[in-house]
Amino acid sequence: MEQILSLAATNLLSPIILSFALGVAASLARSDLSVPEAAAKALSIYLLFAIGFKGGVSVSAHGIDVKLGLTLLAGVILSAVLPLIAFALLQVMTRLSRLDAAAVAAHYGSISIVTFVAATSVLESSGIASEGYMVAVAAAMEAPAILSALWLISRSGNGQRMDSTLWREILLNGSIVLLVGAFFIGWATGEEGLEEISSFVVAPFKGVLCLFLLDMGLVAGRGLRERSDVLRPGVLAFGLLMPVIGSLCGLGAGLLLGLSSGGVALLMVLSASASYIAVPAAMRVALPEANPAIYLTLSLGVTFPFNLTLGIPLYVAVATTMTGG
Amino acid sequence: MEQILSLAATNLLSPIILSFALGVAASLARSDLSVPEAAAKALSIYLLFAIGFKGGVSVSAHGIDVKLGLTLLAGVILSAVLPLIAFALLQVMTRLSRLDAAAVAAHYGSISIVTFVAATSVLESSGIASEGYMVAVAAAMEAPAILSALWLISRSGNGQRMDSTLWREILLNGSIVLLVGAFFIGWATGEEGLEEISSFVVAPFKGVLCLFLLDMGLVAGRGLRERSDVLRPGVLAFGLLMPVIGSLCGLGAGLLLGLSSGGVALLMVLSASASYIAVPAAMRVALPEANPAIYLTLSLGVTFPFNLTLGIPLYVAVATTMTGG
Amino acid sequence: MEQILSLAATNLLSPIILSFALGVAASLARSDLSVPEAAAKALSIYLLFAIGFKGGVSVSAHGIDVKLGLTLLAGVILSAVLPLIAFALLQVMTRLSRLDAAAVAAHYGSISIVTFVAATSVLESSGIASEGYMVAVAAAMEAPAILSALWLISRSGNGQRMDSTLWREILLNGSIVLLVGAFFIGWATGEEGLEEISSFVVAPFKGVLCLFLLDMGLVAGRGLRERSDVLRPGVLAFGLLMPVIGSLCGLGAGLLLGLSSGGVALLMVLSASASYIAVPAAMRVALPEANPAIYLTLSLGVTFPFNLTLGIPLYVAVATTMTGG
Amino acid sequence: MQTHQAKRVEITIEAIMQSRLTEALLSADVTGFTVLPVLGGSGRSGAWTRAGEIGRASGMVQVICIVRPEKLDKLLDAAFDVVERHIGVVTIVDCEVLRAERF
Amino acid sequence: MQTHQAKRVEITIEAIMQSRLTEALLSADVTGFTVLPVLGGSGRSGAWTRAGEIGRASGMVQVICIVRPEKLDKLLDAAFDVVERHIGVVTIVDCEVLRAERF
Amino acid sequence: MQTHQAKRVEITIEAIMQSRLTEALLSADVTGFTVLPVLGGSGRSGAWTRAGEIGRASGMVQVICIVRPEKLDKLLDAAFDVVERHIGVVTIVDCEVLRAERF
Ligand SMILES: Nc1ncnc2c1ncn2[C@@H]1O[C@H](COP(=O)(O)O)[C@@H](O)[C@H]1O
Ligand SMILES: Nc1ncnc2c1ncn2[C@@H]1O[C@H](COP(=O)(O)O)[C@@H](O)[C@H]1O
Ligand SMILES: Nc1ncnc2c1ncn2[C@@H]1O[C@H](COP(=O)(O)O)[C@@H](O)[C@H]1O
Ligand code: NA
Ligand code: NA
Ligand code: NA
Repeated sequence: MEQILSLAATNLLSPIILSFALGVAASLARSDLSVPEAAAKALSIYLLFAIGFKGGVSVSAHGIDVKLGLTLLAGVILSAVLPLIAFALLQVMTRLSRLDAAAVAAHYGSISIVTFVAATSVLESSGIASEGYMVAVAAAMEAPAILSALWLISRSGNGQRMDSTLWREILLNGSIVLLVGAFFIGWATGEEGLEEISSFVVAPFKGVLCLFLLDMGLVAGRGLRERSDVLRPGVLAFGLLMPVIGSLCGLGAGLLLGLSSGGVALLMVLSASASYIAVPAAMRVALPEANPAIYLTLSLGVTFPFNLTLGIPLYVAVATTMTGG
Repeated sequence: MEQILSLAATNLLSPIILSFALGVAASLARSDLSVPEAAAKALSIYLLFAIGFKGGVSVSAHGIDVKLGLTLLAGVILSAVLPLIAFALLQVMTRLSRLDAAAVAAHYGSISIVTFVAATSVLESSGIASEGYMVAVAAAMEAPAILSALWLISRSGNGQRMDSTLWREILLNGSIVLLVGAFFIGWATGEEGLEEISSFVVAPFKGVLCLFLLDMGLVAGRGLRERSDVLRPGVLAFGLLMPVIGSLCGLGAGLLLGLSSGGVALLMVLSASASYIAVPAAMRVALPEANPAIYLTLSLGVTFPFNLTLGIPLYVAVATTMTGG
Repeated sequence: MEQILSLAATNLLSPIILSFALGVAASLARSDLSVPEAAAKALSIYLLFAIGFKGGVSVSAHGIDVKLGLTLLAGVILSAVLPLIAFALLQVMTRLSRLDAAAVAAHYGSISIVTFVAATSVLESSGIASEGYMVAVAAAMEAPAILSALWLISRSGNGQRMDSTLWREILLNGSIVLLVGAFFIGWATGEEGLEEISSFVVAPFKGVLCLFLLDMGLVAGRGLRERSDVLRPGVLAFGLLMPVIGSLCGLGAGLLLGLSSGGVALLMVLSASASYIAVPAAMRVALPEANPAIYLTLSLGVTFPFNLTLGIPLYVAVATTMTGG
Repeated sequence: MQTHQAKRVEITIEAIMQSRLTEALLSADVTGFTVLPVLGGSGRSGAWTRAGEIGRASGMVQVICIVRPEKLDKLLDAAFDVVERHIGVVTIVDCEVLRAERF
Repeated sequence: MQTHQAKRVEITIEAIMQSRLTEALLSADVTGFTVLPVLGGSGRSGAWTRAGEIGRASGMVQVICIVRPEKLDKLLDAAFDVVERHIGVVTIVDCEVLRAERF
Repeated sequence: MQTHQAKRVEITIEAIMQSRLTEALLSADVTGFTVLPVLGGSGRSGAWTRAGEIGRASGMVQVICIVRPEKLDKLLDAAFDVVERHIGVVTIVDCEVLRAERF
């Protein structure tokens, strides 16, 4: 418990979290502070490239784990199953329509790569090692949740448009391609490659993350300011409860797989986090009648800040305790 | 005197100043070199974040000075009073209308954060210490000048629109919020936080400043090329004289407050510098009839380059001499 | 031979080349991965500034070589003569109209600065020194080729518009001004200036190059996907043969001038590379009837990747062998 | 396809005045509009381009409102109040729309 | 100067639907169009701005097609199929064009 | 509110030709215009998008001029000279303007 609290305190006072808080505060105060769209996208390209590359280098250093395949499979299953749990929970806790509930559920099966990045940086500061291939697992967990949600909807007789174009858009969306591509580049070039570009991908990483989270805070705060009316008590409670449930599923899977304590923590983080880029885009195409205000506010305005501030230290503490790490 | 000259020479031959000169030259030669708007804004976000953060870290290291409050107050007073001096001077030296004169005056009471940043980098190279909270003083000096200028206009019976929205826009403009926010983040996380992100906020700082000043040079040069007809002799002379007068006011205040030599120099720089972002925006809303060509060309095309090249070394030399530093 | 192969292998497995390959692959797979226009332009500003600056610093360290003037002259002549060779070759190898052939020829006389940058980074990794003023030679080789191509067209009686505005646009285009300007800044500030900003212009350089080449790969791949129908066998063969011929001309000139092995390699690279920014823009104005799909696909989709992957190691190996380096 | 008569109003105005304009529109019951970025322009107060600016003071935007004809006058009154003292241009074009129930 | 009658159709639609719209246009033999960026807007589904978005889900674009009058109906049918279930606005304006052979 | 008849001319043209076009406009006494960015498009010379470009050769912009009806012919002549050999589209729409003294 003490460990959790101290980790949480350190986490809360890191420049990374405070930058996010600054963004939220600026938005709520209606400041015109904003990060240009192109700059925000450039920062995310940097983060995806760096995290993928470093994951690949780490795999090249430690060799492929026999667990790689199993962990990928576990990720896919988690991503597919979590929406079912989320959907059931939403039916019980909220009065959302089946359509809105299915759309929200898709977000919670999928993942938030920034939450993952923030977690890796906490692990690093605490000196806790993790499997390099977890970035590949993150990529694998993006899409299956969408399929589950659409299946939920089709069962209830609602039509939806799931064409091959959309499949390509989801599976080859820029974030996945960049993350996986950088992972393979890191794997292929190894420590030598890392040496060449480490003053780009390693040294300034945390600082870039600060600015990116500043922007995330601005967007999340703006969403809360403008759309917080969708956050009825039941919906809000779901946004705080679901990540905890997700993390427990991730914990179970991680322990079964025998991952390192860092690996378990990251699988918990992935399961606990909710998408706010890939899945909303897919939902706009496939379920345009679902209300974006609900899923965006929940995912970006509630679950993301919860994971960033309290969730990550909690998951890390639980993972290290349970793995005896 | 020798010291001034040598400092000026070093300053003039630094990559930072030469980058600005390159920008001016490229614009005057009508090259199509340009920095994309989003990139320029991203650079300024970086600079504000870094300078605010480092200021906060320095305060956390040296503890709060009893002088913090007094210096903030002095800054506010300087910002409010300098427009009155500027306005009187403009009435004497130029034939600008009262409206244009008041608009120009507002700019000279407020500050240019890039001039401030350039000055801190000169101080650093020369190994002269300064109070970390000077960035907070910079933030405090942005707005009061606008109030003074509007008061000047309302006295002469001219109507103007100063609504609460405008007040919020001025006080919570992105630059102020980011600067002050980063200052508090730096203060809260201290040396430990700095260590985490120093390879982002410290190492590449001067290089980023070069690119930013390249862009400033491009914009300033373009303004000079297109709008230099507003620079009648009297107006031009004002643009060179006013910063010197401002710096003397800053010198007086700094000595009275007993600031360090670096602190005195920075207060001189703040008083000498003129706004070209926050105040022009406020003037477009509150005094749309005032001619932007005049105040933008003066502030960005005359006073900014003067301070950057000759002003800063002069102010630093005077400050170190007068404080016996 | 062995040396070539090993250099080629190292080159092919560097993060830089793999990033380019990732971009091409993502485009061909129709992923929506893209680098925002403003970010790509910002990266190119960084690269031009850094490469120019470092070239200037190196000149300031080693003093001006008596060969500087001669090498510049050689560059201008190469740029002017290569289009004539290219044009003749196109007449023989392809069925392009005279107009299209002249437009393509202009591209091959001019240069690709990114190919040059990639080559300097290969030289650096291999510890091969080169003349710092080669960046000035690169700048000098941008424009003459355009004149030659327009002369070819005017001979065949075709009208074209070559006004003074276009001349200014070509000679003072942003890339040239920035490259040459940064070169002079580096020269003026020397090692001292480099120290000030080396953690900006040196440390992250290769990493930035990776992201830039990722974007180049995306654009090149997109061009290949959409416009590869213009790549008739003859045209394609030209795109692979011409760089080799160009490099041989560069080799001859470099040996005559007595450049260092690195300098010879860079002159080969410049002669072998084809423009895809400055020349296409000039062609759109002066020869709007020429088909951009042909020259863009050839230059960016064929010759650029060829040089990047196989050309550079080949040229470096030949240059070191021939200079006995 | 069934279409309906409407008016398309395009207002080019300084970016800094955008929020004031859209608030005025809302207060005139105009709840639908689209904002386009503007790269540059020229008028009585001279030429400008986005590349030549620092900060947000002088950039412009274009606000497009599609309204039923009977709402036009109220819209123009509201817009005029805001653009009156500022630089900017207002044009009105007759148009047809699909899905008229939206306007 | 000789001009010709044409129709100018402007479709404001979610960016994520752009490729679907342009494919529908192509399949209706509309091969010419221009896409403009949109900074923000407001409508029945609320207000949004590009600065307030993460990712590409909710940004919008404006697609402009100039067509001969006789092609209009086919174009509108094709466009309607795409915008039907989505947010978005379609306006049609009478215009004149130079170089009519291009349309 | 009092409005006046005018013509709204929209010229879509390669970015590299923009300065030549606006100079031609100025020489035809057209001193007011607004330039909008263009994200992409499609026409007889194929499709392009801003994301798929390096450099400035093939990007496009849209130049909008609002003029009094009697100035239209001179404007079109000037514009045609520039667009003639280049890709690009010119449309003309009847519109009404506020504050006619500005045009
Ligand atoms: N006749 C016009 N046609 C199109 N846009 C115009 C016109 N006049 C002015 N503008 C736009 O409105 C801005 C301000 O115009 P002005 O108030 O005349 O300086 C210009 O920068 C243009 O963007
Ligand atoms: N009356 C209107 N005039 C102009 N643009 C509109 C109008 N109504 C809606 N829009 C645009 O279409 C988007 C979606 O509208 P809606 O479907 O009503 O939420 C808005 O964000 C606006 O960009
Ligand atoms: N019918 C059209 N409607 C709207 N824009 C068009 C049309 N035709 C061409 N364009 C625009 O003009 C550009 C060049 O057209 P083109 O000269 O036909 O290749 C295209 O990329 C479009 O942006
Ligand atoms: Na999840
Ligand atoms: Na001041
Ligand atoms: Na060449």
